[in-house]
Amino acid sequence: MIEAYQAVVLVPYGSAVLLAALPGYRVGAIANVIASAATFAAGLWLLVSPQLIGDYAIVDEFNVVFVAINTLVGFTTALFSASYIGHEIDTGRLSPAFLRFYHAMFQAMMGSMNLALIANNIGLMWVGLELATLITVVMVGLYRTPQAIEAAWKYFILASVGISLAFFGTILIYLAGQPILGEGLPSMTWSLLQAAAVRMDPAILDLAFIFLLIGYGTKVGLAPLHAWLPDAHAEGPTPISAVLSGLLLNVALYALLRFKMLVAGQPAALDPGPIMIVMGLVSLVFAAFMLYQRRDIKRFFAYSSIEHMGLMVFAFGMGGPLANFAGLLHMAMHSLTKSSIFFAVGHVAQAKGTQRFAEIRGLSVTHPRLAVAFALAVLAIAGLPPFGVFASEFLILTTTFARQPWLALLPAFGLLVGFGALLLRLQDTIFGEPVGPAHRVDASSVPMVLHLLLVLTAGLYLPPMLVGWFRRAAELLG
Amino acid sequence: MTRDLVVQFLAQGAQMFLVLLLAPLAVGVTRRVKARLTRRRGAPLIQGYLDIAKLLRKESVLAESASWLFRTAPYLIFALTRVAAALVPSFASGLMFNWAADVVALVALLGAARALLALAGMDVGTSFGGIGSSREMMIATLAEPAMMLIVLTLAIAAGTTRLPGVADYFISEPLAVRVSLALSLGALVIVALAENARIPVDNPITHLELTMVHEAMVLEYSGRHLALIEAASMLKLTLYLSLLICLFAPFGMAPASAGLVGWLVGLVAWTAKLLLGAALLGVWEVSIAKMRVFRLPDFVGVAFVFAFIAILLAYLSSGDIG
Amino acid sequence: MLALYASGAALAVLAGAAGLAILARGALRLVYPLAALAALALGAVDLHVLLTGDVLTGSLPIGLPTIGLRLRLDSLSAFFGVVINGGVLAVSVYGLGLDREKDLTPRVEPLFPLFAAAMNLVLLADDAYGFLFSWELMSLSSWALVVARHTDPESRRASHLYLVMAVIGTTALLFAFGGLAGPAGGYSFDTIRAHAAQPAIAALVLASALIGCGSKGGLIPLHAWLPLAHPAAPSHVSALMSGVMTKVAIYGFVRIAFDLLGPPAWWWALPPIVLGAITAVLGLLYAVLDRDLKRVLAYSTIENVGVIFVALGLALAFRANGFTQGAAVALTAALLHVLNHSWFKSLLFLGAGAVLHATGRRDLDGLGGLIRTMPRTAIFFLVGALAISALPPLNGFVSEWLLFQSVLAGPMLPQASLRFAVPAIGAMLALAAALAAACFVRVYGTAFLGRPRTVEAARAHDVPLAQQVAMGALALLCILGGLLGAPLASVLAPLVRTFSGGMLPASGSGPTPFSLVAFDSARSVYDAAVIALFVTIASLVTLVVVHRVSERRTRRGPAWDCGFPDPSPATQYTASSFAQPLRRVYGTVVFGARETVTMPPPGDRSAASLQVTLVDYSWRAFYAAPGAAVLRLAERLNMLQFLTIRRYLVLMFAALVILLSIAAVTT
Amino acid sequence: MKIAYEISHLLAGIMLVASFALLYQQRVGAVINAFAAQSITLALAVAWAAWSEHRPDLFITAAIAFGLKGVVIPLALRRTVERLGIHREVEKVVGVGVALMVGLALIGLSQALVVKVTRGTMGLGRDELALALAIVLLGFLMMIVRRNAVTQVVGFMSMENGLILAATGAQGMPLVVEVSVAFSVLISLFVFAVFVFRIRERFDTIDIEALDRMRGDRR
Repeated sequence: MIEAYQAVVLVPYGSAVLLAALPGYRVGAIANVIASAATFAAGLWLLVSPQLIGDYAIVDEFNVVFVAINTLVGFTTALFSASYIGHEIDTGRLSPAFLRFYHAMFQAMMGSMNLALIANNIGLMWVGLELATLITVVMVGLYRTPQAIEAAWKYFILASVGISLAFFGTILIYLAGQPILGEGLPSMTWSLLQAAAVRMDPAILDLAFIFLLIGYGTKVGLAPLHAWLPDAHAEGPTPISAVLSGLLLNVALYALLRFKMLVAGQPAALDPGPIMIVMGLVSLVFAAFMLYQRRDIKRFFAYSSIEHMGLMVFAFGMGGPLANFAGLLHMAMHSLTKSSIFFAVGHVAQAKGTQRFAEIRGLSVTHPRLAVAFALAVLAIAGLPPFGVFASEFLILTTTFARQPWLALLPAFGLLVGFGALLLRLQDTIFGEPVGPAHRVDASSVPMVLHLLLVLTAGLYLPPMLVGWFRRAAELLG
Repeated sequence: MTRDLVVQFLAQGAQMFLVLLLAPLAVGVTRRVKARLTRRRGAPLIQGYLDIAKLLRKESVLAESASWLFRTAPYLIFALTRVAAALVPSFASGLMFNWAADVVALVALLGAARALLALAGMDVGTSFGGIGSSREMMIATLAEPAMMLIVLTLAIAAGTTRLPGVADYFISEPLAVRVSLALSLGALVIVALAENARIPVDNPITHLELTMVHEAMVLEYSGRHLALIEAASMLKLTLYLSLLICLFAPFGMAPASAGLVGWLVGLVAWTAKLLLGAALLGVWEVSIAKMRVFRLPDFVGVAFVFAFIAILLAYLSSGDIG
Repeated sequence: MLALYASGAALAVLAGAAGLAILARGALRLVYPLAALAALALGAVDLHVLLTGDVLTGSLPIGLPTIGLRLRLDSLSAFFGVVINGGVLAVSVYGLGLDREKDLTPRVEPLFPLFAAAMNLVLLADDAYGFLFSWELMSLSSWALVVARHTDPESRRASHLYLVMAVIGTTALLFAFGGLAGPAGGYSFDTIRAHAAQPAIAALVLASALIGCGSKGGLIPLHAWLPLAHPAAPSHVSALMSGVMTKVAIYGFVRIAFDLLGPPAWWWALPPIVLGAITAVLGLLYAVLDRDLKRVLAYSTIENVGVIFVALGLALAFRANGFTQGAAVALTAALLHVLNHSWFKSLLFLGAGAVLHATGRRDLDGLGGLIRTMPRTAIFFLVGALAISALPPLNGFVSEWLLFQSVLAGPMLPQASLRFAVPAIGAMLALAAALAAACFVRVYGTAFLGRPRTVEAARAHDVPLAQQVAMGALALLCILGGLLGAPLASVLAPLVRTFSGGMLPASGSGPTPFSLVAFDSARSVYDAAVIALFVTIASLVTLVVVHRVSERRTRRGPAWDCGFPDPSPATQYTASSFAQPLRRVYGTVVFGARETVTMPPPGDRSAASLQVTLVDYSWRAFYAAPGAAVLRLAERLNMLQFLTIRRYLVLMFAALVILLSIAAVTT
Repeated sequence: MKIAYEISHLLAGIMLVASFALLYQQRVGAVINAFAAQSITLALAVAWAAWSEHRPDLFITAAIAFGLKGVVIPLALRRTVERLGIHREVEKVVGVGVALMVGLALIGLSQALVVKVTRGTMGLGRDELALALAIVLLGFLMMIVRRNAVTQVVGFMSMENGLILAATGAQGMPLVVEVSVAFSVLISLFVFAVFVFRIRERFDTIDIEALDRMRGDRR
């Protein structure tokens, strides 16, 4: 009998193989949706199924939520891409063969991410994450335009270096654990390592954490390791941008947090908090300023993703139940909101036939409904009520101010600078006299609306179950 | 009890009537003094009465562009000034109406009259009306802060802003001659000159267009309306004179519960002081020239400085600071 | 409890109206009737609470986990609720008169009830999250209203600045509540009340609160958005923003400084007093020099907010020194001014809206003579103008009088800094009052009096009945509020006692029930009713007498104008020329005003020209400079987008090596 | 056991020297040779570890290291170089001297870091860890001080040699073989990419400076 945690990995991998075999992109698209739905079901099943700490897999409050979000966004993205990608065929940007490849890769990527999430083995986690990364590299290059190839190439090189560094960190963790837990599997099993952290050698842990921070931080998109992120978002297919921002960054951060917990378990070791605070703030402020000069709408929102990852890393660096809770909440809210933004951007790009801000004007005149949805999504990511991001930013800023008033000024400054840019772009795109063509949009708006509804609900009411998970996860994070 | 009330009421009525009655005389005195000092015979003392009577006899000519506001304003202005005048203790303090408002309200009432006059000046839509109104309002912005500081000094000294209270305080200790009070007296005099459009702020007898302030506002008025405006400005002058008197030379003023005799004494004293003040005004006006409009800030600024110093001194004399 | 349900229902109605209007264009016309009904209900509940003084509390399982959404309607929120819903009611009635085809747009109507609901929610909220949630919702909905005329780049600029400033303010409030709640995160207000903050934290909280509420209320230098945003919105919305939303800002400050922050220290008083006084004077100087009718009104809003902050500051000072009666006088002054300003500012903005609707113009120099073309509006506007100029016996003067009384009591304060601040403050307030009179004489004189300067002004017509009713009601309130100042004050007495510890002498202590008494009747009394009575009697008597004794005949003729009248309306004094003396006296100091006259040489027939240049220093310092700095920095950093892969690797390598060296040196 | 340790230690040392050679070499050909030498040394080290610690699976890793990185890839790179006709010197960002100085500093850094590790707390000798760390850092340095794609690929591969060394050194670490396989796949991708881009002529040179012309958002 297959278990839920196995299902979330095996279903996508299986369907990846299947999709690779399926001819005809329409069928493939539908199959992709079905497979993602199945994975989503498995994710929900995982939510209700009991916790487990096995040799290879772990299921605790910390990662069930991630798996749930992962599978959910995977599902909605599949929905979106099913209605969206056909357009790419029509415009001749993709050939059916590539689309087949795309669908297979999509499932493989989902599987790898889930693998990284539920892995109790730091090696396995590494493998899953890097697999997902490499697949997205290929996806980014899908359009095979010079820009796409270059973005993929940049992504590929930076990511590979990150991979290597992360692996070195993993080796070091093993080295730290091996004398206590003995040779072999145990000293790579996360749960055991966590328990033994106190007796580990602080110096090695320091070394390990630094390599892991740089390695996985590259995938989180922390400045100055972020360079691949904007181009990858801008040049890849829109559904992939949604998945990158909504999921891959989260999974990388998840890995980072696991190791933070580990290092924090050894008081003698370097305190990861301040390092994460600094890197988070750097990313946050830097990305906020970078928003002003953007001309490409997808690259714009890619930078906003960097900004928000920075905020999360800052929050987790602050630590403590409240900040961790807020960080987790922000993580969930951001992946939902940002993916919905990329869906909306996909619509906009179809409506105006361009990704350049300069050619997008007066949407509220030509496409009122789309304009409203887009505006709501952007305002949501900007941290305005009644959306969930407001709740998380409220918690982060208030608790920071309560603990270190002057430190709180920096994230606030970054967010405000970013907000100025967001609002400027929002107004320019949806207001004013419309320019350029106004095509009909045939992509489905269900995923976008669904995400917005979820974020809205979270802003008004957080279900106790969710709160419970987050709270205990926050305790685990210390 | 009721008899008391009746007496009080009569006293109040008498006061209002007397102020109205004496106002033109005061103006006449000022003009006469000025005439004599400039080697002219000058108009008779009762000229003020004659002017008003003449104006009342004439028909009033309204500009086509004049609205209802233009016609109603004179009555309101006159009424407001008159009520304000009734608030100032003249020959007796603590008359039945004096309590109804304090200095702040008094200033505000005059301000209301001024605003109405300025509006009336703009109503017809001529350039001169505009000049007058804008300058009048500008001068007010200079005068009111100084006035506020004077009131503050009084409040510090006498512990009240009700005129009867202040008057009683100064009656009760007549020797309360303090530097701060002298200074605020100077300030109040300057403010009074500004408020009543006297030299050097404004020249009441000029009709040289560009130097007019008050006259420019009322340029379009004629007949009964003009009569009311003139009467109002005379009242205002009297009001300020008796304000100065009641604040800085209250001796002889009858206290709240004085009998008929006391009132008569007070009346005589007040009339004398009033006319003396008017005469002094005349002397002042011949001894100084009218200023250019944009030198006024300096002139009224002096009042402001006086009043401010007065307050600081009041703090000192009232003892501890901080 | 029932009342709470009632208000909940009313809020639901508002939300429903919004929803309807979003869904169906036909439903747009339902918005204003529903909004009016809801406002009526809410106002009734608030009034009930204010009069009975009982406190309604409730909580909903939404909002932050474990805290939930706490609701509380005490006398303070009830009072502000009365203010707000009064405004909303008037504006909704005004909205009934809007032209269904032309004026009702899906960009305005759906957001109007949302805006109203958000403002009410701010008052109801009893926990930090709920408060800030609805606060920000208020900003958001009003932002959408400001940008309703989105094709106009100016209004886009205004709305951008507005929302950015609003979010800055909200961030400041986030800090304030963060400091109040403490690291434990006790976000509900009763938890906050339970423990007072340490002085250091209190200082930070107060500063943040001042920034947060000041930026919403338009405290200089946080004001710049207000004169841009308020006029940009449709006029009835401007009325709501200026007359009502600024009061929500005041509410926030009162709630934090008088309620949540615990017993005050005397120095808390200084920032609000000083900033408020500066704001009062500068706001009006801006106003008297501006030529746009609605912008003038917006600037005068800034002034009034400044005045209110001065009063609040004085109340804090008195209360901190245990001089509760002074605190009571100052607080009453503040609250009454909140009420009065909401009335006459709404009235004036509605009047401006009527003018705009009738003539299509907002520039004062393009109007004139409206007193004949739209007589009713002219009367209402006149009442508003006189009231806002703080002239007796209208309502503006009541609060002004009380404020002056509290200033006059200032010398009793022990702290030297406060005692020496007091005279300066008093002088500045007096200056502000005089400037207000000048400003509104100017506005009324150029817009309504004189002769029409343009065809539009000449062709103007009065507005529909509903709008006249709205304005008339407000004008009536301005008059009644002036006459019944004392009874109003005694209604507020319990509320004032709760938050200042003292109260005014009971309304019986004065000579008549209408006489307003500060401290005691021997010190200072103001009896509006009696004065008004005497003025009326006096003017009637004068009328009768004069008509009896004088020549009755009245002839219409051309204006005299010293003998050479000019029929052209261009010869009238314009708003700019009216402002000239004030510009010469004050503008040269405050705005570095310079006039350059270019006079053609004799014989040259070309026109002479007068150039006036003003410099807005606060804009330069607080807006232009930082904005430019951000953009410049953004440009500098932008090169990081265009590095080569190798350089990115260098960055990565540098990060790695730096961290490693940190690890190497730390033991 | 002593001797086993000495030998593995010696081999690791040789690898480090090879890294320095990589940094030092001027010509592409020589760089490739140096890399081949390093890879073969790695193969020996791994094989020795497999033999001395009786972990036969490691022989696979050794074989891969020898076959792929010792022979195939160097040859492939040679052919590429000949094709592209870049026999000229590789233009560097900094001079050899500076590069060597930085390299020494990096070794010092890795020493300083490892010294803090209390002796005997791990399966791997401290100095061996230090060597691996140094090799990794030197590889990274190699990637950023050279402008030419081939040399950058080489830098990456020597970095990865360091990783494999550490991994095999860590006694009983699972998945080493799999990972080494994964890495070789990754590397082949690298080389392949260079090839592909060359063949497709999407980029007129493989000089990375020119490779990213558009660099995002310039449009």
